[in-house]
Amino acid sequence: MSATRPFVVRRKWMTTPDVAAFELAPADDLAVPEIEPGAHVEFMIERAGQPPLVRHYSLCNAPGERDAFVFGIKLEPQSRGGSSWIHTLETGQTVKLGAVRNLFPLSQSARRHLLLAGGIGITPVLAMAQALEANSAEYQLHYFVRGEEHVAFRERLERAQAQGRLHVHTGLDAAGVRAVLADLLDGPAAGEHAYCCGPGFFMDTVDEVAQAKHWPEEGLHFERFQAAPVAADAIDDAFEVELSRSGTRCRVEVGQTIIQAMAAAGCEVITSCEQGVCGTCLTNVISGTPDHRDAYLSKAEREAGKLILPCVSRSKAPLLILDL
Amino acid sequence: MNSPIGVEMQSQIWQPVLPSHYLRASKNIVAGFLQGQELALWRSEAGAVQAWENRCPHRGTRLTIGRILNDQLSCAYHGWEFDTRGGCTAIPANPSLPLPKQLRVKSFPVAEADGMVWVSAAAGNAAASQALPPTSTGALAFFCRSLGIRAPMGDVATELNAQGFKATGAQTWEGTLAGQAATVLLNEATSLRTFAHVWLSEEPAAAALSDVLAKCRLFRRDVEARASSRSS
Amino acid sequence: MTFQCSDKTILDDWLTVGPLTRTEGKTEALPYRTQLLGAEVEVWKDVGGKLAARTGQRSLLIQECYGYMWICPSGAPRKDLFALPEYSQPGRRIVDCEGIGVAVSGLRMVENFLDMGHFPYVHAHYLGEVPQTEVATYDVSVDETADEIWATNCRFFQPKTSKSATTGLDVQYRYRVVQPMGAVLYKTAFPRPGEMDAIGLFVQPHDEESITAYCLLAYYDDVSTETDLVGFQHTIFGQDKPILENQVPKKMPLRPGIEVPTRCDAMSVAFRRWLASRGTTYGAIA
Amino acid sequence: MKLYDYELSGNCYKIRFFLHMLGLPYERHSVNFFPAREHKLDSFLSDVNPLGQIPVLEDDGFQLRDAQAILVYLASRYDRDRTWYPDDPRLRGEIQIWLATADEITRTASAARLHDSLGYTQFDIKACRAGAHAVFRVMDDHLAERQASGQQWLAGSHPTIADIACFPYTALSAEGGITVDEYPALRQWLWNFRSQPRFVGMAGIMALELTNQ
Repeated sequence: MSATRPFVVRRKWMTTPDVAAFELAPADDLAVPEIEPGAHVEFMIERAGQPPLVRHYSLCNAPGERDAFVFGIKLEPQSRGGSSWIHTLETGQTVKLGAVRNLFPLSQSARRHLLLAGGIGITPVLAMAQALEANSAEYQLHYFVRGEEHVAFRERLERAQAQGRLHVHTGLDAAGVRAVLADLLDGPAAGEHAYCCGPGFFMDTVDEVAQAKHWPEEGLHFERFQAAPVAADAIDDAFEVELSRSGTRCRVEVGQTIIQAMAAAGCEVITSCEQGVCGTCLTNVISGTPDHRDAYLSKAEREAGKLILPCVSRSKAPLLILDL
Repeated sequence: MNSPIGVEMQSQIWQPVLPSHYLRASKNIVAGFLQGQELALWRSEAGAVQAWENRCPHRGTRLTIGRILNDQLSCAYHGWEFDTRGGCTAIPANPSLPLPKQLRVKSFPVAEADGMVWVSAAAGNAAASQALPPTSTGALAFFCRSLGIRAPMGDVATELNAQGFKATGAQTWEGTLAGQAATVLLNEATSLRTFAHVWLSEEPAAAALSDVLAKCRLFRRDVEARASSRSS
Repeated sequence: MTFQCSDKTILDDWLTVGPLTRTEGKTEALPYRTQLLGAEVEVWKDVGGKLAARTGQRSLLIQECYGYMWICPSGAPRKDLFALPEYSQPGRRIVDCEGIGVAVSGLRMVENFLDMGHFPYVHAHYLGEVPQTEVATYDVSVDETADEIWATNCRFFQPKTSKSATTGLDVQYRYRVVQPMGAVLYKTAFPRPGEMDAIGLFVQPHDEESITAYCLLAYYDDVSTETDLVGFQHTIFGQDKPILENQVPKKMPLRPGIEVPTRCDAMSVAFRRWLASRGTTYGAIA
Repeated sequence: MKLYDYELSGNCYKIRFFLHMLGLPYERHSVNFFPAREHKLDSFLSDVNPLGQIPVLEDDGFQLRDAQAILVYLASRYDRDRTWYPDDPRLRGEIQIWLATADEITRTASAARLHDSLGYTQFDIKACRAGAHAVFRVMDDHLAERQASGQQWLAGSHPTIADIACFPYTALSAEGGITVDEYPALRQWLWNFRSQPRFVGMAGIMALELTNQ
């Protein structure tokens, strides 16, 4: 867990009906680091009796804005314990922030920039626009929203609008979005780079259209919000399985399932869905702690550790003895 | 409803389920009926016919209400796709998960002969599936129609014999209908319903065709009368 | 006429026989007649306006709740009727879409109601659309005390959220099984993001293979007309009907292996395991 | 153009389908058919249709009830290519047979569906089902003859309003407990109807294409 630093909510306002904007100032009143456009910061969401949940939110800071971090967070009514908690944050409350990282930087070699934002995807793209505007670089910002009232941080887009570089597309359906993108991505100029951030299907559409229009691979950059959270224990490691009835023992390599390892050792187990859902391969655990990857066992059964679905689940201990 | 009655009469392993031209390559799915077993039949782009149990292994949905998408059968409920071998090739709701390799639609031995699609009721029964599909016996040049008859196959056979038809092969009778040389192939759909697939030895003139079809309707009426008088 | 059912978990439950509106103008002499668990049931309001019901000569335990009528066939209910606080929450609009008959087991009807994987196919352009077919992983939990099952953190992309809408939305869902023949669905309230609309599915089992599925809305929507709200639900039910009536066999197999689930069926797997563990047999193949 | 319509009505779907095939824009006025039975209210009986039935079409002041009548009107007025209701007298005669048969299908198969799905217990379900099987057998016999002569449609050499009139309640017959298993030619016709380019279905009748609107 990287070092965390306490911040205080200095200001909170609704920049659109379902996007809350925050200014978070460091509790120790020291300046925040210079923000590279496209960067995000880790939010530590405290949960009673459980490890904190880590969520990444893009920073909307303009160049030189170092007294506070600025965020825009869309309210997901029932998100995975992330944004709904954040919307209960009030001014004056403290929250712990972690490392600042940038997986979505502006290309240094680019001579022209095409910024594509879908809905809440505006946050990192906004930081880029403000930086490019400050350096009077050559760029265009195309912002796709459901309706006028959904344009976020209007006050930070005023200069881009004045220069005629802001193009807001409201209320287009999937086909309408595709048509606009087909026009924008048609024939990239030399040294032109495109940056895209938004919901999954929006980014997939940009990807499809860009490929169809032969946009160079290295000139197309995405900020995928659903960055797969790196759960420490998701890295598999090999282990041994012993079948108590036959006494045979076999090694389950990384990327191999218990069923496959056993089949290789000549022991067939009846499976059906092979996705850890149907329960056909349900097996008793004699000893060892199973690493459950199924969607079948109840919480109690999981915690008891006496049952396992060998088609997907693994072992936390080097040896797992099964009633087979 | 879906369990085959069992194959008592060895000679009826193969039955004519529907005319070959009913199945258009990679286009439609047609229901077939064989001794109580409901079938879903379709033809691949390459022309091969599949005869499957009419039930998706996921949630039991009839495959006949699905559609053919890029030469695979796509189930109407969740869009699971099955290739010509009956293997599951797509689960749209979980595209990134490995597909269950052993998941198979139950398929029946199928062959095409005499312009008909023949299916063996003995799925998986090794002995039966060895039985060679029937070779052409009667002259089957012109398909007239499939006649749905609300009577057991036995009653239809009895009526065919009564009207001078002769049994000349597995499920096959030959005789004349309204003066035209005809071959009738019987398909025991269920214990109470039979399909009679009527062929003529040559293409008839329009008037002759209409007479033959009228005769078929009368034949159906006579069989159904015989069946209902016996049962009531 | 006795109930053709030996499944105690069903006999001791509260089963609906439809909305109260079905007894308007009905009397003991001219009652509302309907079928429940294979028996003819008669329901009426007595002079005092109190609900009464009987099958043959035997009077039945009946109560009125959420604008619906609920009968406990055995007369010895295992627990109170499930709670539906949304029904009386201020600001919510209650719309009864009444019931549509479906020739299938009530258990399959409830399982269909809990499933998102079919949206892009059965409800194409209404609740989902190809190619956005992936069902994101969600959480399933059993509430032991209330004996209910929950699916939470569910979401699915819906191309059209209302007649006038032009862009799609990632709709949030929560599913709650309240009894073998009943469930409640919560989904994003389009006119008021951040709030969740509630849809109740109450199933009346006429017999093991035919039911009437009633649908009750508790919406934060005072924009749409009642005709449009009811019309939309009837469209959804109308689209599900041929699918449900083409499921073979009509009763739902509970043993693993007969029907093979995939990961997004986690809620349906939990539902089937829950039914098997409670000993449910009515409308099921053990 | 305004259509008094209800999503689950097969008769209304005939008109929605034909307006779509003709590419005619129209206002879809939804009627709360069930449970409110808006089509039986006095205002509806006096202003829209004295028989209390839908669909009803209003075309700049001209009001017309009865699905088959509306099909004839729309084809005669708006089908410039004259394919859906050709002028040829013999063909018109043949089409009229099936427009009448469509009413018979409504009286039997659709009634069975209303009984089973919307609780219209006043219908004699046994008689409805027997009647539907009688009609379907007539259609299967007719289509068998047509198909033997290389034709796919009820009349003529391409789809007409005869096919539109008979299609919906035949396709929905299973919802009234009536299967068409024993009518092979009829089943081919049902699939052919759904295979028309630009086909759109309704709740309970699926389009074969996944993408079209």
